[in-house]
Amino acid sequence: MRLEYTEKQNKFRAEVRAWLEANMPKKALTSFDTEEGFAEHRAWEGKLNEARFSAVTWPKELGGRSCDLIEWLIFEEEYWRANAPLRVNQNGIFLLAPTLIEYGTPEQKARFLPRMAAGQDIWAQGWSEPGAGSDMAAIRSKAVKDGDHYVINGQKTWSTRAVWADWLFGLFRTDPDSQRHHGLTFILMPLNLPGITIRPIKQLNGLPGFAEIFFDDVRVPVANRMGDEGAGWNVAMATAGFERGLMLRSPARFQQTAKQLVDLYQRHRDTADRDPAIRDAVLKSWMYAEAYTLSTYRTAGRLAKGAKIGAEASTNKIFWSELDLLMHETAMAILGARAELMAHAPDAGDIGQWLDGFLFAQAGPIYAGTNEIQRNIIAERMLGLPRA
Amino acid sequence: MRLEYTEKQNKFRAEVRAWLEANMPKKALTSFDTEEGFAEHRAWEGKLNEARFSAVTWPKELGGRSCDLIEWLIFEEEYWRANAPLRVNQNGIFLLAPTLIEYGTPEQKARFLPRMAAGQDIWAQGWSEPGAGSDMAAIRSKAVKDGDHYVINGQKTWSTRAVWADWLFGLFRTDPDSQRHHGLTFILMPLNLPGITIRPIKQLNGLPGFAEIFFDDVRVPVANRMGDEGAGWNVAMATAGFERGLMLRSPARFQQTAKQLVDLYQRHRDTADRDPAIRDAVLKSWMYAEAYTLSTYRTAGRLAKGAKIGAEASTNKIFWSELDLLMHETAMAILGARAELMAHAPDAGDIGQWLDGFLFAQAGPIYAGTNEIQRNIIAERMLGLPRA
Amino acid sequence: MDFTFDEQQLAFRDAIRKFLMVEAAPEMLRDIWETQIGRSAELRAKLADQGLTALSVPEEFGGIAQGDLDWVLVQQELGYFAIPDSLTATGYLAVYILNQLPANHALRGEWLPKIASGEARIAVGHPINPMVADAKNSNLLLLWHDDELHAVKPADTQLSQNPSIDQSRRLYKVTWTPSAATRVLGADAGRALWAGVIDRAGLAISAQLLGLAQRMLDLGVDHAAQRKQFGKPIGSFQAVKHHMADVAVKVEFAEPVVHRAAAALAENDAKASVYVSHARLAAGEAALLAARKSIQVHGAMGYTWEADLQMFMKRAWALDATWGDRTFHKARVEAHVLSGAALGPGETFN
Amino acid sequence: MDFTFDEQQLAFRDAIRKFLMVEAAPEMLRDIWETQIGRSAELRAKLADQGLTALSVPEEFGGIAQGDLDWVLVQQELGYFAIPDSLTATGYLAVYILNQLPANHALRGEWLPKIASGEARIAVGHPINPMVADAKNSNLLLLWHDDELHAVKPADTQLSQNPSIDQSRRLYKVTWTPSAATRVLGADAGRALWAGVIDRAGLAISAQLLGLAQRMLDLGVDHAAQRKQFGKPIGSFQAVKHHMADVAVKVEFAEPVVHRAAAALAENDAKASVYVSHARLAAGEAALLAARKSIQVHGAMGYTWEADLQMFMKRAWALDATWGDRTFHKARVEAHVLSGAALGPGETFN
Repeated sequence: MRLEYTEKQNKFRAEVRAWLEANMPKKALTSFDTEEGFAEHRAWEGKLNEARFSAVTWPKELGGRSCDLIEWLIFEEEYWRANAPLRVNQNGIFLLAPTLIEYGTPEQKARFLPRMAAGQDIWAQGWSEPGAGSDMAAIRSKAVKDGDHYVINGQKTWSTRAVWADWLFGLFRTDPDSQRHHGLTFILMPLNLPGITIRPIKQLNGLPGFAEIFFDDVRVPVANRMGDEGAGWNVAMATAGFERGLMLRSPARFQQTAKQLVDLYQRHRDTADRDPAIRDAVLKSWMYAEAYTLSTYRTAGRLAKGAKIGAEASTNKIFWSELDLLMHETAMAILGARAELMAHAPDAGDIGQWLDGFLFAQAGPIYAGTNEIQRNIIAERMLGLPRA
Repeated sequence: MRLEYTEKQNKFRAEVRAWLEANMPKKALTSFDTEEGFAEHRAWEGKLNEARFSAVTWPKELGGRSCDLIEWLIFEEEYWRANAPLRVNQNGIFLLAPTLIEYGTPEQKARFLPRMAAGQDIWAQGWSEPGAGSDMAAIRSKAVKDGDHYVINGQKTWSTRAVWADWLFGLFRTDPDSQRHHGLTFILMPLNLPGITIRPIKQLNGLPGFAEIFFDDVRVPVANRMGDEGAGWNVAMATAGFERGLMLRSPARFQQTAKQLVDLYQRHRDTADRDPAIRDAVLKSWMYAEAYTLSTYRTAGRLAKGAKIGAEASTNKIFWSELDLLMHETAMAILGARAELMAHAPDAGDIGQWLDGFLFAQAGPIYAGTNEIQRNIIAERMLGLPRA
Repeated sequence: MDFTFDEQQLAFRDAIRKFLMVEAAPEMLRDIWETQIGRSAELRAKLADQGLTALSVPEEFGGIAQGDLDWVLVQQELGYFAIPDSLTATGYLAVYILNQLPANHALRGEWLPKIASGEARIAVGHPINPMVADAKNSNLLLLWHDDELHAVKPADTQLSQNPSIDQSRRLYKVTWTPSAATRVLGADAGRALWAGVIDRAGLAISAQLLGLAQRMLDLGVDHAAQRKQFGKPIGSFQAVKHHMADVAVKVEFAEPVVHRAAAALAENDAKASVYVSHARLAAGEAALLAARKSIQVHGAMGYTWEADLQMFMKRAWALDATWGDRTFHKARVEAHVLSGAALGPGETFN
Repeated sequence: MDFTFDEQQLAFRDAIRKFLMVEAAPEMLRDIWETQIGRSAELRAKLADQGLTALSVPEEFGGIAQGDLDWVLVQQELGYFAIPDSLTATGYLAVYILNQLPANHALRGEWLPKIASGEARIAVGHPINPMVADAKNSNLLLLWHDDELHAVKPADTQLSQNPSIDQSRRLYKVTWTPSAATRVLGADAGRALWAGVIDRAGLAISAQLLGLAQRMLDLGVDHAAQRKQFGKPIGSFQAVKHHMADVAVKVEFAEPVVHRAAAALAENDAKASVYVSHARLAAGEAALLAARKSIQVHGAMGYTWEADLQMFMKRAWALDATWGDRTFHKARVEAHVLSGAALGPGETFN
């Protein structure tokens, strides 16, 4: 155990910090759940890519820096510390790319990854369906082979940022007689194909953060299949594992929120200290964010030594989502009567983005597998309790 | 709505207060989970009875004062306020008696109630069996009719204070072919009958607070049956309803604990305020104890207007058991390093009975139907959610 | 000692509930959210027909002269149906203020009849709130200034709108100049008056939070009973059942606290302020838990604008911090509990 | 940057675990609980055979000169098996104290070999604890007095036993008279020494609490998998599963905090005290939750003396408040978090 960064790691941190200081957008970007904001964020992805900062863990030859997990954590720490923009292409870079790199053909990698890294293709995911939310294996959307194409019919929903995204990756049932996890195939397609209809879904803050996607005889080349026909579930699970795992919710994000919460509390102690629960929650927030960080460094060390991510994916999901709620609920309590004001309210004072963060935190225990599902997984797979 | 006591109610309160001041044991009684303590508490029941204070809600002609629920609450408030002894016969007076008064024959009432009120007969209950805890309907102990007797074989467990009790009331299966709730009969018997073996069970604090009871061809006169043969479940449910309901956990008990917690906190603020969670828990304790009291007064008012106790039994059980835990966990946190000391430790200082109360509070969410069972009942019967 | 409402109070509550069930469907709320001013003259007229605007107006001014206990039951219904109207500020708070003025005070004769008829909207401003709700869409503003009471015409103020996440709330920063002409009460009389206003606003909000909690619980239960996953209704899963049961317990034990606060205000109990703050904390805890658990049970659906739940969650989040946030009310409870006042068995109704 | 233990540390931990699994079954713990003195010479000899008494004794005195990182893994096992022995006070704390003395100090030569061999038991007393554990059954007492360090023979003290709910703990109020003869270190050197003792005791207790939490979780899971109600194992009910899963999450995220504290002490990190207090709070939270959830899952069985669970719960409840209770450790964390020190991303290892 050696809890010091190497020279190389410190140099990398310094490089990231310097680049961000020089290149951070002068003013905060508009929300990427708006059309203009989406374009701003796409441009930012391009700028990151010019410095090879958009996908640092990818192999050099694919546009990355072949960073190991420690370097990735360092990058994330600097990125969040700088309050840099949210990653509009995170579904592509953090969810699809690792799967593409593992299962994709050389042609597919060459075709998709560079444009993804540059933000030329923004990716949305097509997992959930109206009848298949927590129960992903209940997928019914069909893909029928017709020569060198699949003909796709059905519906996906809760597809994040699909309103303005360019491409979709998802699971479709290629074997009409198959049940549950069998007979599913992992398919990639542009969202501008004939027969695709996208219906935006307004989220709590009124912005169309996700969408329903309808498929009516949509023809997709077989070449857009990833992995074997019928092997989609295993391919997807690799992605789902990553989604719930390390990549998508790096500790730095929560450390930055915890730091901002401490600052907010310090500015408002005169009122906040009238409720002792607030100070206790502020201290817990720092401790939990620190614990999540330490746990992630430990996981990174274990992975470096050849271990595999197991139930950590589920314990992480529960821990960060409940921490995120705690921090934002506490910020709302500190802001008191001003907490309800929209960020652009003229007399809002120092409320910052807490309200929007609070709304988003509500989704944490729900998406990427509800926390109830995660607890089942922990109980059954990690603790070995019997299935119901 | 009129939240003032009547003249009559105030006079009753004054009478109870005066009697307790004059008659409270000079020194705290020994725990009734010891033989000598059991005898001390039995004697105290007799003393209460001489003043007609042992069962104030019973009809006058049966040894009570025909108190209504408001007067009962007043009695309890004065009783707990005075730190009077725990009721060694509460299973008889609060659980069996209401059922006996409703279902018992005139002979049974005359035979059992006066001796119960006087503490001459202390009652234990025989509900649970090794295979029938939360699932009470899984009872297997048999009672076979043989002339004017039932011959009883089987085993009961978790029978509170059965080690030194005189009588037992419980459910036995009289129809060998019956399932679940059917074919059960409610039977009363002295614990000194031939064929009865009592094995004490040591609880967390090391004292034999409950016992296993083994029945080997125990002959009980049919006259000791309460209600019809096979009707035992309904008879018992009336008791179970009371157990989870108003009688057994009167609000005064928790108000007294909350008051003692506030006093403890005030004495130790110099250290306790180093953890803001403590002050918050102290304030919550007072608020919850107050809420439980107000809710009980409301229930009393509704019952007086002819309403029936419904799911309140389950919401009460959850609320008081979690409140009791909160208060005792908080007291332990305030006492810090001294919290682990037994009450008789020579250098224990002002730790009082908090440790024993903390241990007992652990049982709250478990006995009389676990809180998990209670939540199921609330969800299914009160909210109408579908059974699994 | 009787902790129950009388038949007539419950009958009135039931009538209001039936009325709102028909007249205040979620679709109507959405329509009003979308409007410029966020208020509906039509809805206001219907509320007036039900006698709600006249509830505590004295009979001589066309009212029905009811009190805090009647209001508390009505407020629970206003919360349950998330009624977007300045009824509480106008019919409860402004009327309370006007009722405290000398019997012959001109403002009473001028405004009480218009309030009773439903025609007048009055906004009430106190620095405990950074904004004044409905300041724009009102005929009169009753404003705090150094503990004084001032009556100000909207035309004599500058208003800047501050949008809330709850679009049914229309909040304005009010800039105005106090003068002898606007002063209604001096600081000495004003201090007591404003204390009474804060407590009644607190009671109204407690009751609305309770109604909101019940509504969010009902929405969660309905969704759980209908939505299927893994081949059965999610409401048959124990985790979902227990989420909903936890909310039911909080609601069950918050309601009597709110009702006691109403009784204390009605009887001018010296501890009324403490009981109101206790009610705020208990009802707020129930409402915040109901929001969290109900959205969890709704799943992704609960995170959408389309699901009705969002309107009730946002109302709950916003109301919980108005007319005194949790820190304000917890401090008032703490001051009592740690004051050395008699606590414990037998002290609850002293 | 490498947040993992090396092979040799893990191998030693595994060996100790295997050994304790065989030698420290619950039945043995019960036997030792019942004894007069609460300690077993036989068990102590076996612990010594494993090298545990010599773990941080310098090689010149017959030890194996390991450090805090090795101890933390051992302490988790001592917690998991609830070992009733004064090993921690003797082999970790007393050795730490003696190692701080000048190399040629007589106490070192006199006691370190006897500690390494397992023959000596040493009790350590500091006013942060009202009692001194094992004061009676020890060959030497190392005691605090006005920040000085004193070495006292048990014969020169009066001891009054104070029973704990955890019968494996033997606590004594110690009355004694400091003198020049007993003084080992003055206040200036003593102050730093005692700070190091409190942090190492805190680390040992954090690790034991973590082990206890894991043990209570395992006991709860075992019971839930076997105990049947309503015709199936209660472990198949979602409510029970989620109770256990909640504990697993707490344990998962407390362990790295404890390990970081160990590394910080090993490297004399300036923030080590803060990290130890964080570890105490995280491990304590996990242990208290594990106790509550495990007894809940055990049902009435968990409330009995017969169920093994009680020994581990009582140990957890007791340890959580020794060598600084939660208020002490939370205050130390607060002092850091609110000090204006750099927090946030990138600061964790600075």
